[in-house]
Amino acid sequence: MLKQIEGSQGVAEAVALCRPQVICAYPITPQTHIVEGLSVLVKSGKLAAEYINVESEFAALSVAIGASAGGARSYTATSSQGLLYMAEAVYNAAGLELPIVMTLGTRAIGAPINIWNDHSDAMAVRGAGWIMLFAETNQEAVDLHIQAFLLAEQLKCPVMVCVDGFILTHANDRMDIPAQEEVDAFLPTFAPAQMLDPAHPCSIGAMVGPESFTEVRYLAHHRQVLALSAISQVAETFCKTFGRSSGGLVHAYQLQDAETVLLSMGSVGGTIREVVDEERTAGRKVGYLSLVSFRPFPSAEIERLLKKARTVLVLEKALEPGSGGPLFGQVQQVLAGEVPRLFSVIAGLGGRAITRPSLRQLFSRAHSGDLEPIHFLDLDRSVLTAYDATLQDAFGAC
Amino acid sequence: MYKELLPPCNRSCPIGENIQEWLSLAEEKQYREAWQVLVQANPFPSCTGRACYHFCEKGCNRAQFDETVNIHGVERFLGDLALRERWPFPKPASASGKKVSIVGAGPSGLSVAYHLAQQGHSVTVYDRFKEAGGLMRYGVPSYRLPRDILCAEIQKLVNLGITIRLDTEVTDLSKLQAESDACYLALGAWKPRGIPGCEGERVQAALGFLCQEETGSRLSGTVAVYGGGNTAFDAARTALRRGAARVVVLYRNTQERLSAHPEEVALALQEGVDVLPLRVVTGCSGDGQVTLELQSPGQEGKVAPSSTTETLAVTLLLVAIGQEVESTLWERVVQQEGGRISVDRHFATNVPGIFAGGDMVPSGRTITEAIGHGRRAALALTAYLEGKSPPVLEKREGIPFERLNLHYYEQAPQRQESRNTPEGRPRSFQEIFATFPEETALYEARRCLSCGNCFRCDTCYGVCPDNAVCKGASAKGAKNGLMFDYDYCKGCGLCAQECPCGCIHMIPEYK
Amino acid sequence: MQKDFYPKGTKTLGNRLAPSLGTLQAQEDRPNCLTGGHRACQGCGEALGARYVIDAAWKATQGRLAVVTGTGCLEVFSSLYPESAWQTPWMHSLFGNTAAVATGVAAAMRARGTSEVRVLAQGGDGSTTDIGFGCLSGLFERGDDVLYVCYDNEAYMNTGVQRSSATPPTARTATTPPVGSAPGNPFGTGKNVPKLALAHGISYVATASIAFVHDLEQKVSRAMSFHGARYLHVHVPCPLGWGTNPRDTLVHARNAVYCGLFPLFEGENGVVTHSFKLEKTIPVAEYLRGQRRFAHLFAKSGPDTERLQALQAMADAYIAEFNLV
Amino acid sequence: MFQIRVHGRGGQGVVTAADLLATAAFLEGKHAQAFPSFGSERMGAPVVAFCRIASSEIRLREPILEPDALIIQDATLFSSVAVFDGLSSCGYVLINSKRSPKEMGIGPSLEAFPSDHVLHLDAADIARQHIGRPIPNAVLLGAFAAQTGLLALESVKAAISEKFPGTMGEKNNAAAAFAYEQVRGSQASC
Repeated sequence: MLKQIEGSQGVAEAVALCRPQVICAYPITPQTHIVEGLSVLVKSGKLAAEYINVESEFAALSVAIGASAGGARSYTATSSQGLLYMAEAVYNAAGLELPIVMTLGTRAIGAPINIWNDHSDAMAVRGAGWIMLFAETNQEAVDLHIQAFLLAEQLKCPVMVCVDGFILTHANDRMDIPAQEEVDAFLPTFAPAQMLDPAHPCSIGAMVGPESFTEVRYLAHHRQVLALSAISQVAETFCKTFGRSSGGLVHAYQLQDAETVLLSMGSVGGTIREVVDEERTAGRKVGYLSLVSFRPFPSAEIERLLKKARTVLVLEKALEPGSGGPLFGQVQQVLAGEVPRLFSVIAGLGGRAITRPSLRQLFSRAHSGDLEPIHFLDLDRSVLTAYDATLQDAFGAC
Repeated sequence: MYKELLPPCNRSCPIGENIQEWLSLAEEKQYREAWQVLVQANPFPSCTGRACYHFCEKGCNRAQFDETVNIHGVERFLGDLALRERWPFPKPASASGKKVSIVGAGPSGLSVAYHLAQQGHSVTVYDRFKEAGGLMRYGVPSYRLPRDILCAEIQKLVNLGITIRLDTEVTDLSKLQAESDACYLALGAWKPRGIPGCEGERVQAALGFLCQEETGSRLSGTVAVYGGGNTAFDAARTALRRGAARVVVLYRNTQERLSAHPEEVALALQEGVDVLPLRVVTGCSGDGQVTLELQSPGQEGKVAPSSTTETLAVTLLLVAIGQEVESTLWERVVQQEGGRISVDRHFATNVPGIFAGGDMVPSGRTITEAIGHGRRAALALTAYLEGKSPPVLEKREGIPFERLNLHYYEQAPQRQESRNTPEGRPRSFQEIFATFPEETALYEARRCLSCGNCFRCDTCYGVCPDNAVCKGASAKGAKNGLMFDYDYCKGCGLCAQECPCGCIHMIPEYK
Repeated sequence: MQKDFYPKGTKTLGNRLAPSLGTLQAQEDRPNCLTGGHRACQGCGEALGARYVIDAAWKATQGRLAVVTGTGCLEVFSSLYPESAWQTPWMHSLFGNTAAVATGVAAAMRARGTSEVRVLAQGGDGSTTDIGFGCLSGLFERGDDVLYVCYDNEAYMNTGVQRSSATPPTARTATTPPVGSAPGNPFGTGKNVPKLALAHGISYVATASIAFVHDLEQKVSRAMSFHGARYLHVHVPCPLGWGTNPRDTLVHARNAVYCGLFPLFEGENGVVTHSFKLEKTIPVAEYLRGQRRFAHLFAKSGPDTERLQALQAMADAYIAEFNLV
Repeated sequence: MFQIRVHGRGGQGVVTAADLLATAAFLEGKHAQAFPSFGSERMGAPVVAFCRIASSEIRLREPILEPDALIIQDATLFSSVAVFDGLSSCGYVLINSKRSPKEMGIGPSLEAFPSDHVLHLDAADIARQHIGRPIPNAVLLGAFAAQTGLLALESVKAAISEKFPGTMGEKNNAAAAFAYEQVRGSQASC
């Protein structure tokens, strides 16, 4: 059913359609509207679930961990500092192979405190062992949540659906919300692979020593490798069931003959597509590759799609000071030696708008090869000098 | 590992009764089984339960916790129950064909007879008195040991097949020896010591006085008893019962140093017996004027005569300053001063095949010790009859109070036998104390700390952090139903530390 | 005679004369939820405490029990892959989230319609009074149907004996060495989690000791008779961390109670309802002596009377507060 | 694609206004996107919200830099906020104010606009009459529909009813309708 609603509300409705049995809630902007939406559904009796208001994000995911181990389909949502506060539990949930689904309303991490969107939070837990899927639109956010429960339960692996904070979560958009019967047909009842059942006692979360830890980690990686095909398959099934394409490993746009390709993740894709269209109209062979699946990382898919490109720009909303863009690093690993020119673009940090003019300029500079190895989109040098006058020279040098 | 240690009660018992074991059966209400364990050592539980001076209780560790277990009360309960229920002694072993003659049907002689009979030997007991029992009959007044009880316990021996020839004075030891494979002499010590210068109608040996029992003539006036031992007090209390207006015990030392059992002294005082300490009898005139030399207490319990004397008018002076063995016929058997027969630790005299015990040999001269002699002598006799060397009894390690973990025991004051007779001056020879009702016997049996012997409290099983103590089905073959699984034991020692009764021992795995 | 009076059977764990009066731990068919073969140290108080508590809870729930354990000795020694000493459904997640995980398990049981399966969470004092206290308070406040059990050995033992907020004043730990002008753990206001639990107004709070198994088992079964959040704080000496002889674990546990420093009490809905009367009291010094962590209080040069008096005052205050004698 | 920027202060319903426009467009079968200028808005702080309306899928996610219409809920913003930034010279301006832009001294920048593209009305007062509280949203939306012709009044009213079911919605709808008619009347007269 088509609806014009807030992205968060769409996610809440999608999650509710998946019939989660335990929902853990702790407020943090910009994720808050999702759990608020779910609380209304539970309190009004429209959704039969245990709704637990907890005292911290650490507890939120921990409650989900317990609930999942207790055999219940479990869901929570968080953002930013909250994700870091629960970081220990994030790793734990994956290690325990618990099929929890969590929405991440992506947001910057302080200090300085900043409540706006970027991907710093997601990047901070990229090694935790979760499947991490990025939604480009609110429709995709809705659809990815439905796919996430299926994937998590199939793979015994938690799934984080990353939805850009504010840009998607707070945007009032047109979304097609599936019917309950459709979702029920797509997503079977949760049949836990392991659970705390007195009839069949098992120990979950044992200590593992050096003699087996490598093997356990190997299996965790193996699960992610399996996820690469599972994600595609689930997206295909989804497309057949719901009649629209959503999810999968990547979205390719105008890549057939693209010489210059912009690679990115999340909601910025829409604006990029607009600019790609403009560039194409102007006769320049540009394309766009959007990663849906960040974990597992679709290396083979990226290589297949981009190996013919001459220039690849990796635009990402995160920065590891002292290193650069984490996404760029990974793309570089895949494409080094195949694509002559690879540029790292850091953009949209802390809610900085990524606009068409900026992207146009970016393409133009890329065409002329006029980009620093790590390019900060729309860097305002006046802010830097206001902070410290000596900085200008330092940057000028690089 | 679990180890059974020798509890102090057992250690102190002259008979060597396995008191802890029969108490533990009694507390389970397995009275017959308890009695069976009891009579493995002592065929006279009803008698000793009354007349023994409870050496066991002197040893009882519980005294240091609250009060001793009233062991004798439980023993008496079991003995009386056995009489009431007519439980027979265990069936003796098959006849050995050996014949043993015993001279003296007192506690020692009857005890040896019992134990020998249990071994299948044919036993004949000779006694010069008209009735069997020896000192149990002629030394212990019936208010302490009713005669029907004594008779009943002796009757059980007769039922076992022991022949008792009463009123038969053995005069020819060689003849007796010729008729038997072995002999046991247990004639006791009946020859009273006298006081020089104290003779006459009004002077009588206390033991002889006691022999008359209640059948003796009525007394009047003041009766004095000279001596501080149990016999003296028995005599004094008997005199009261026989009508004496006043009974005075004269003792050469201080009252604190009376050698009689304190309970006996206390009862005597309660009944109205007066004790005049620090007095030595130096003479007694024909009209009953007893001359007393006053003593002054000195160092280390010694007393020194003073020059002061006093006189006491009495109708009767009973002398209870000890007895000696009559040394009439035992030329070949080495005797010591006072007529006592020398024996080795197996009660063998210098003459092969002749053994002796009881008051005849150097000992503490109590019924209990005499019964104990009989038990041990029977072992030696059996060995002798079988041509073996006497058995060496294995001594178990003792268990001191400090090894007990008192945390696990509850304070529970001792209960005593209730009185049959009113307090104060006694009017009859009726037994003073009543046998425990079952409830009290059970209570006292349950007060036993079970020193050094597992009482299956399962504390070890419960406190083992490693589940290394197995119980029940997984501890098959263990006497106490508990077993250590050394594969799981880490040797922390918690079980040994916590064991209430100290029966768990830690042994190093490697030395 | 009182019926059922067994001078040597009422305090022992078992009573062969009246088996029903003995503890569950004396029964041959006790569940052994924490079974043997685990890797605890010699004389481990926590291993005992855990078996006592879980077995009793297992009995109270007739085996319909799920257990959540925080990181710590108990978890490490009982569950080294591929073995597990747990015979109940058991899980371990993290150090500080045990209460929250238990909330989740309880929620799952409700959601699945199997709420007769009760949840027990357990952790050490570090896990409970320090790092996991936020989650614990959350559990209390929400009133989820969980019995949370803290095994208090008064320091972080798993990591090598560091101070926790349950470490008593003056105690030597690896992070409170017995040197300087205030040797050992400094005196503070303390953090009495049982009282904090009581302040949350939850249905049932109790303290217990492994030295008093009847009392402990009775408290566990009482706890299981309530629903909602409940808290049980069990004192479990640690031979390694306390510097005590492994065989004396229960001796020290008893002495802690008898000296008053570890009062045993029960409370319901925010109010203390019952305290374990002490049949005897002992001076605090008697409890502390024999533990190497307090050895500096009993130096050869003379006892540290000032600190001993302060500790005695703590004990006296507990005795008065909980009306222990 | 038609882009609307709504300016106001926290608590005035700026975001709701954008949402209602999107909903109204959706109800007409159009594609729409509304979003706030994300921030931790507190009561009284300047707030911006955006709405795009198009006949096909809207992919753009940047803030509206070149609005086709401005709805200004608070006339005190002009000194602190560059309200008119990016507004095309044939754009629409709707101001909640008793006074005209000229009277407020912001006239010069608007003089080149078609006259019926710049409109001011005392929305707070109309709201007070119809709703009882000076919430200008419904009034402005009704006026906007009339001013731009982008949305039918019925769509605006349906969107309001969806958001505020019951009497509150009815009152708001009455206010919207009143404003709509007032603006249509004034347009007809000029």
